[in-house]
Amino acid sequence: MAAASDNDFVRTESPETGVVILVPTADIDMSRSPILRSAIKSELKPGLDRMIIDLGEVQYMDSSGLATLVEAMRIAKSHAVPLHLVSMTTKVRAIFEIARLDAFFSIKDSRQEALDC
Amino acid sequence: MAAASDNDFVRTESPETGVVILVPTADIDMSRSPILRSAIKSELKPGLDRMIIDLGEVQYMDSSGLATLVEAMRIAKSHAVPLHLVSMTTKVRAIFEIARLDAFFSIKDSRQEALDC
Amino acid sequence: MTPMSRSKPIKIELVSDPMYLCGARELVSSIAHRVGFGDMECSKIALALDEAMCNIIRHGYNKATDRPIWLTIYPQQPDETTYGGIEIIIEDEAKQVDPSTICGRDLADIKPGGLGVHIMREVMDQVVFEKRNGTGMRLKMSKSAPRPDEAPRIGQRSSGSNPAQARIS
Amino acid sequence: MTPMSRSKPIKIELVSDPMYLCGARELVSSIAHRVGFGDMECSKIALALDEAMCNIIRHGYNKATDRPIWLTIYPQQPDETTYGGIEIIIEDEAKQVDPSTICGRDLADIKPGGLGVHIMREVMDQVVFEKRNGTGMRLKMSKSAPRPDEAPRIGQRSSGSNPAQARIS
Ligand SMILES: Nc1ncnc2c1ncn2[C@@H]1O[C@H](COP(=O)(O)OP(=O)(O)O)[C@@H](O)[C@H]1O
Ligand SMILES: Nc1ncnc2c1ncn2[C@@H]1O[C@H](COP(=O)(O)OP(=O)(O)O)[C@@H](O)[C@H]1O
Repeated sequence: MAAASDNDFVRTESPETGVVILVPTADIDMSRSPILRSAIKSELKPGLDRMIIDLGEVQYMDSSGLATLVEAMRIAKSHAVPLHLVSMTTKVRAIFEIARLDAFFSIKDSRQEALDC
Repeated sequence: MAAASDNDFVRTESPETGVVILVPTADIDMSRSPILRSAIKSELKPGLDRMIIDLGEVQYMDSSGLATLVEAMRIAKSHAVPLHLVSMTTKVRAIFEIARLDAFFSIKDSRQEALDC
Repeated sequence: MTPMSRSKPIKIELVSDPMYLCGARELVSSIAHRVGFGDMECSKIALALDEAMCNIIRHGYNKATDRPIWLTIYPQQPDETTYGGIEIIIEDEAKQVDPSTICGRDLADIKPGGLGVHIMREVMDQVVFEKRNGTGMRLKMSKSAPRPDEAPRIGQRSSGSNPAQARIS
Repeated sequence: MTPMSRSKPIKIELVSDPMYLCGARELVSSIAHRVGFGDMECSKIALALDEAMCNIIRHGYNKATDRPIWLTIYPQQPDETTYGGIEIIIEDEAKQVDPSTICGRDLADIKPGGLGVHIMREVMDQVVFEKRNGTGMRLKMSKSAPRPDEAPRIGQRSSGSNPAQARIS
């Protein structure tokens, strides 16, 4: 029930060269968005083949999280790096729908689907 | 982040005849202990081979939860039904230790260990 | 929501630090759960509260983390004559702004930010900003819970978007 | 804990309904986290609060769910001269009892119940019950956070039970 410690809030994985998967491990709100933002900024570089943000462990996100992801999408586009959001829980998907952002992002059901596309 | 609905708070499984596994799916506090208590009372009957309470999804328990489990252990003993607690998270185990109840119960690491013993 | 059928309010005085958002969300979410909202709705109500508090911290207090915020939550248990529901009042001592200037951006123009007020209005039935007497702002938000075990309210019958509401007991 | 280095308190007025336990736990847990306690300690502090509230509901108010409980939480940020820490004050309007009668059972005599007060005393550094002026009880609980990055306090050096405390910077 206690929040995951902020230090290990975002896990970084690289299943193959050129692919980075970021895994936020708790609620993304105004107190944690800056941590996600800096993880994205340090990993999302020109030349990366693909970035995947795995939201499977996130039960809650507010508009600061959405803003962080919108910004990530813009950086990804400017660097021509495909960015996919995967494994969204139903509650988090509902927030994307309220904000009419579900069409703006590439949202995939699973990591595999994002790796294959 | 919202609490799991109270209706499905305790899942009941029976992997083989004579074995009942109860799986509480959220924090066990004064507001939910009565639900666990009635699930135990309706399943823990003489003639059962084994009851397992799987605490793997429980991140938090207070003394009302401990009291419910102490009562369950007494009923199990009176019916000569082996009762095992399995898959405790570290936080829940700490609560058993504070209450000096870790030796009173049969605590196993996994369901399999409880089925084999 | 008639004042008569309100339960006692829960009052919280906290400071404008984002570290308290989670605790505030959990509290309002457990209250919403109890008055009859489903998990998804509870999560959305917590979101509306979170957005309101974030706006106070960011716009009202310019990110100072030690200024007061007061929450008052009125749970309304369902009874024979009313749906259950929840009313949330959020007050601050921050700068006063004309309520009509508090509005979100055009959703079609996608950019970071500008979503909070939209989210609040989308999630809650009622969202009213006003200046407090003297200093600070007050925000009232309320939402009625559906009663899936009863006939739907007139006008919702044909929407068909909620199968639970279409069931007639 | 010196009053000078206390941050502003968080105050909550709620009612004696077990549905609020979870929100209260989350709130105190996020505050404890922020002032320097680790995840396990935060969970134990939340447990102490939960046990205190349960006792008020059960013994003080005889399970009535609509009576007031006031929580005041003082977070104490660590600084050069002090450890961080937390102080929690819980007040009610319930029946007054002699504080010396509030104690747990012998832990060797295992039976359901009788654990709450033990848990509070085991988890917190200080647990003090007192009668309020007029009506109701007041419980003060406090706990200092360890500072793993500094020399341990005199007298804890040789305990060896906490490896973090044994490290000397
Ligand atoms: N509590 C508040 N105090 C003052 N201004 C506010 C407040 N809440 C919202 N606003 C104004 O309304 C605008 C829209 O808010 P919002 O939709 O949450 O988007 P954002 O906060 O990302 O700008 C803000 O930019 C701000 O000008
Ligand atoms: N808030 C309270 N008001 C009155 N009596 C209390 C209160 N808290 C505890 N007590 C007394 O102290 C005893 C021990 O409490 P506790 O250790 O929590 O065990 P339990 O609540 O299971 O009896 C209680 O049985 C009760 O007599």
